[in-house]
Amino acid sequence: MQITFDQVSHIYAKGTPFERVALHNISLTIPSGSFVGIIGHTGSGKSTLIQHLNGLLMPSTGQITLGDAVITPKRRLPHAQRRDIGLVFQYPEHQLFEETVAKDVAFGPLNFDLPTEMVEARVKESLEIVGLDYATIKDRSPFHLSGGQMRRVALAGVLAMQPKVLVLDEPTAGLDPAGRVTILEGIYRIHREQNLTTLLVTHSMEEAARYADYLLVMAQGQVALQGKPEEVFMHVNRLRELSLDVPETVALVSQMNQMLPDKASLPSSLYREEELIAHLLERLSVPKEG
Amino acid sequence: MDSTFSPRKATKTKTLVINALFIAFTLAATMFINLRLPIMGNGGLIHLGNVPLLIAAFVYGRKTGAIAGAFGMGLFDLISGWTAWAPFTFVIVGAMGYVAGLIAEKVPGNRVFVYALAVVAALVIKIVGYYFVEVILYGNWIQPFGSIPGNVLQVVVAAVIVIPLVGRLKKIVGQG
Amino acid sequence: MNEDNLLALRDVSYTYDGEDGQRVPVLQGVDFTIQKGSFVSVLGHNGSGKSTMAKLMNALLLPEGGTVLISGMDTKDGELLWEIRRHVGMVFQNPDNQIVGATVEDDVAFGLENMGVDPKEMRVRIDEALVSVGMDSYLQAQPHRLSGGQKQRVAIAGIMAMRPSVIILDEATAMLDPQGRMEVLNLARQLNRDEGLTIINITHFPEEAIYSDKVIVMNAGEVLMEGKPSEVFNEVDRLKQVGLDVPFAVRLRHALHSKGIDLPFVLHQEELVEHVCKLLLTK
Amino acid sequence: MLQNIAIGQYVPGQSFLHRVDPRSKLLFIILFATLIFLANNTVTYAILVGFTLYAAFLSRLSLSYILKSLKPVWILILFTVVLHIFITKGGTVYFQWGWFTVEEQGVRQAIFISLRLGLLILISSLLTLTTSPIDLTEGLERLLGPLGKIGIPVHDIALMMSIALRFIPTLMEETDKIIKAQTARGANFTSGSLVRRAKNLIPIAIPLFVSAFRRAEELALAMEARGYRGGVGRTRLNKLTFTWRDGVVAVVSVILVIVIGWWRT
Ligand SMILES: Nc1ncnc2c1ncn2[C@@H]1O[C@H](COP(=O)(O)OP(=O)(O)OP(=O)(O)O)[C@@H](O)[C@H]1O
Ligand SMILES: Nc1ncnc2c1ncn2[C@@H]1O[C@H](COP(=O)(O)OP(=O)(O)OP(=O)(O)O)[C@@H](O)[C@H]1O
Ligand SMILES: [Mg+2]
Ligand SMILES: [Mg+2]
Repeated sequence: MQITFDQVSHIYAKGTPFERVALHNISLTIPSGSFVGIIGHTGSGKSTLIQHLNGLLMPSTGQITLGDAVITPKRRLPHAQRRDIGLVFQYPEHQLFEETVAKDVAFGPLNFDLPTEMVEARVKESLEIVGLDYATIKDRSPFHLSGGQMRRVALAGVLAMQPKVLVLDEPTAGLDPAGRVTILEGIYRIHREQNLTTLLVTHSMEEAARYADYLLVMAQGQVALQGKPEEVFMHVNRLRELSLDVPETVALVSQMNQMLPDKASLPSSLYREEELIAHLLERLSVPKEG
Repeated sequence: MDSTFSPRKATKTKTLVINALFIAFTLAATMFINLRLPIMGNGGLIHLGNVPLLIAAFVYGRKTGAIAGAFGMGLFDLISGWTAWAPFTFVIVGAMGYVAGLIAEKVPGNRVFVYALAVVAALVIKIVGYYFVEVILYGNWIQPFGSIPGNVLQVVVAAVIVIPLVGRLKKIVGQG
Repeated sequence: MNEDNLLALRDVSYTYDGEDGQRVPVLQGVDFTIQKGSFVSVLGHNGSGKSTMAKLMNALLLPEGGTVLISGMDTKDGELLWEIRRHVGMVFQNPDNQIVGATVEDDVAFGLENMGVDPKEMRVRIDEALVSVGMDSYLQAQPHRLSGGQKQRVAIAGIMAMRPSVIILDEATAMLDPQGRMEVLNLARQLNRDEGLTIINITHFPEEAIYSDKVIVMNAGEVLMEGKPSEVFNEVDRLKQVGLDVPFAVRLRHALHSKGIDLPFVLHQEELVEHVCKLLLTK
Repeated sequence: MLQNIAIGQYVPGQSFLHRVDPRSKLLFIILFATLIFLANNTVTYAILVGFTLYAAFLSRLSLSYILKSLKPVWILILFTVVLHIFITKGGTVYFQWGWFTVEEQGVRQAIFISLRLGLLILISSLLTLTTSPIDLTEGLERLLGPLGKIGIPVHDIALMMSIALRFIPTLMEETDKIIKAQTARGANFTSGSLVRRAKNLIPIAIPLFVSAFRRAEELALAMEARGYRGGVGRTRLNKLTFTWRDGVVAVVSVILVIVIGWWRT
């Protein structure tokens, strides 16, 4: 589903002494099927931006187009269409409430009046997508799972609505490295298999570099930079100004290029770790024929 | 990562913190979750402060119930310009929490029935208590009747919300 | 006992009571010492027992088997409980769930009030502690108006005011953004360097462990590895097996090295840059 | 983020009233409330009204802002007026229409009782407008301090109140987050019958409660890690100090008592 923001602003507590402009004239287009990384400093407006996607927040001015639905300050997203936008908040395990895992995952689909048999199938499917075994976990209380399992159940609860757009706000916070990889790989797999449009809010440049094919860099309620990762990462200084890092790979390449003569320099598009390693290996290996 | 959610034995400190959080809940629900009704009686104010109060009393017992009521709503009066009402609220709502908790703890039988009974007892305390306070404040015996419908509605709405929840909450904290 | 050993765990084990009354062992045979003035990092997967270990170190939990000694004091000795807790400060993961006071100064005062410090002395110590964490201009601020990193610094100030000898950071940076994480980590390193405080940093970020004197790797309730960062991170495959990661430079060097490229072990990115450039230039 | 949520009515400032010690203010309110109930004639009421207006002036807040605090009670006051005119009889009959009369005593009572209510609210609001909740509870704690001697755990109570105040914004933020998360899952909180709506609150109430429970566990741990062991042997950071302003308040109180005592009938 294609997403367009046209001159969107959002002002919190308008007309009070605490008024605060959180988004300022944002215009952007996210093509259907892309995996977008959203990065930015604390308070830059990332969460505000994504909450506009399913009508949790209404724009103060401007308009948002989601597929063929249009949201304006006066027009909400119809309830039925909210299902298309799956929003996974930070620490989503805190929203679990049902007596069993299966019931909790079914909450979303049931709210959208799906027939019961269909719901059950979806619950099963989405639990399996996040790597949990349906049979063993479905009747357990979500409150007695480990932190990592709770996170996955919560994620399954959103996936069970079968959204067309998946929005995730720091889904890996607090997980150990293996847990991060499992969750992100899982998300990436469904992104491709179900041809979702995915937005990933993250503080980790490495995660953004690894999965995203498009990056949005937010700063003070505006889009400071956007484009393909290699384009965005070229603006090392601008990113530093925003007190954001570049991925370690990018930093490494730029440090090396400072030491290397121009003809030996590395291409700056090597921001994916595997590609960087492959490139270095190729340059460093002893030629086979030799 | 938060470790597994696991019911642990309540320590004294934890009890204190739970009491504090229920004071906060009660105060916040009284202050911020308001339905304004176009009828008289406390200015037609329906707040949801009784929800955390009843939860405290039913899940954690009479002491927490009393503390949530007395300090939660007493503090609300104290800091929002109803200072003169604060001492009375302290006593009346504290007693509500205490009695509701006591009944829930001590009376055997069908839980829903017992909770309903506890709510009725709390309601009686509230009505009678505020009736006398208002007699003093308004200088007559008729006007205080005006607040009774509001008080009833407040507590009944809270009860409708709370009673179906209690069993599940108790199970979660490992006391059910 | 060796003078330099501030903290010693001797064959410690611990078991929780699980859901249905079954017993869940979470630590077994944990045995190590921590030197005074050192900076120690603890790594380990979710549920490997890191937090449990931290709680054992300041007597929030008591070991089931073995002993935990803080400057020679046994945590099982009830008499010493408060002295031990004063010595060993803990910063927890969630900045919101450890600030007690309604203002910054109230919160820093909390520990001192518990110790029964004289109110006049308190003022002095509060100011001192807030200066040492760089939060002295926030004396009257309300905690919910601070950023995550600032809240954690206030939490550290609350401990500093008690004049501890060890601070344990239990994933204190896990909920922070990169900038907040840097703030807290730099502060910990500065306190370690300038005030000689012993720091134990529990973390999921291998990068945070590069500069430590010692790294302890936990796995399923046991100490899997213990040593200098260069020793521990050299075992990339073993760490990967237990679901852990290594710093970027180590990872990259390992990938190249295992394909037959002759590179020495490095921890820091600058070293890696240097070595790889040298190789590229001699090609 | 509900960072800017205002708890209570407090408006920060530097006026005379803002800078009076909260203990003095609290004691004065008790005294003043008593005086309001002792007043029983035109002169005494006039003195109290005049005094309240002067105090309002001292707060440096605009009168219209202060009068806003009467908003929730004006219906009440109106009702009081009507009721007393209806039921209190005696004295000259001002007006008669069939069996319905308006008599002197009725008008008098109507005015006095509504003044009583209005003054109570106004003076309380002056207190809360010029004193932060933190200072108020602090003041209360100090005033109740002596009760510790008769076994009331004043320390624990004070700590509870301060933790409660500290956590209100956090809990509000949490509530907001949970509501948003469940709304995103299609939950609907705004339609249906009362019972239906009550049921719809479950997906909010349970996570909120669970998170409070988890919070309590963590906070208790953090407190114990910092050496908390109950109220015994605890000291307190001293923040409140009496100044000349409190002396002024004391003198004014004495004068008010004498004046009201003299003129009431
Ligand atoms: N409900 C609210 N009321 C008032 N201001 C708000 C509210 N929510 C957010 N803000 C403000 O709007 C700005 C943008 O906030 P937002 O939560 O979108 O940032 P963010 O980029 O998601 O930050 P983080 O990385 O910390 O999650 C911030 O300055 C914040 O203080
Ligand atoms: N209060 C408790 N009751 C029962 N089991 C518990 C309790 N606390 C922790 N556990 C269990 O003990 C084990 C170790 O937990 P611990 O919190 O020490 O791990 P950790 O290494 O700190 O994990 P994380 O990286 O997620 O913080 C886990 O399996 C956990 O489920
Ligand atoms: Mg955010
Ligand atoms: Mg832990």
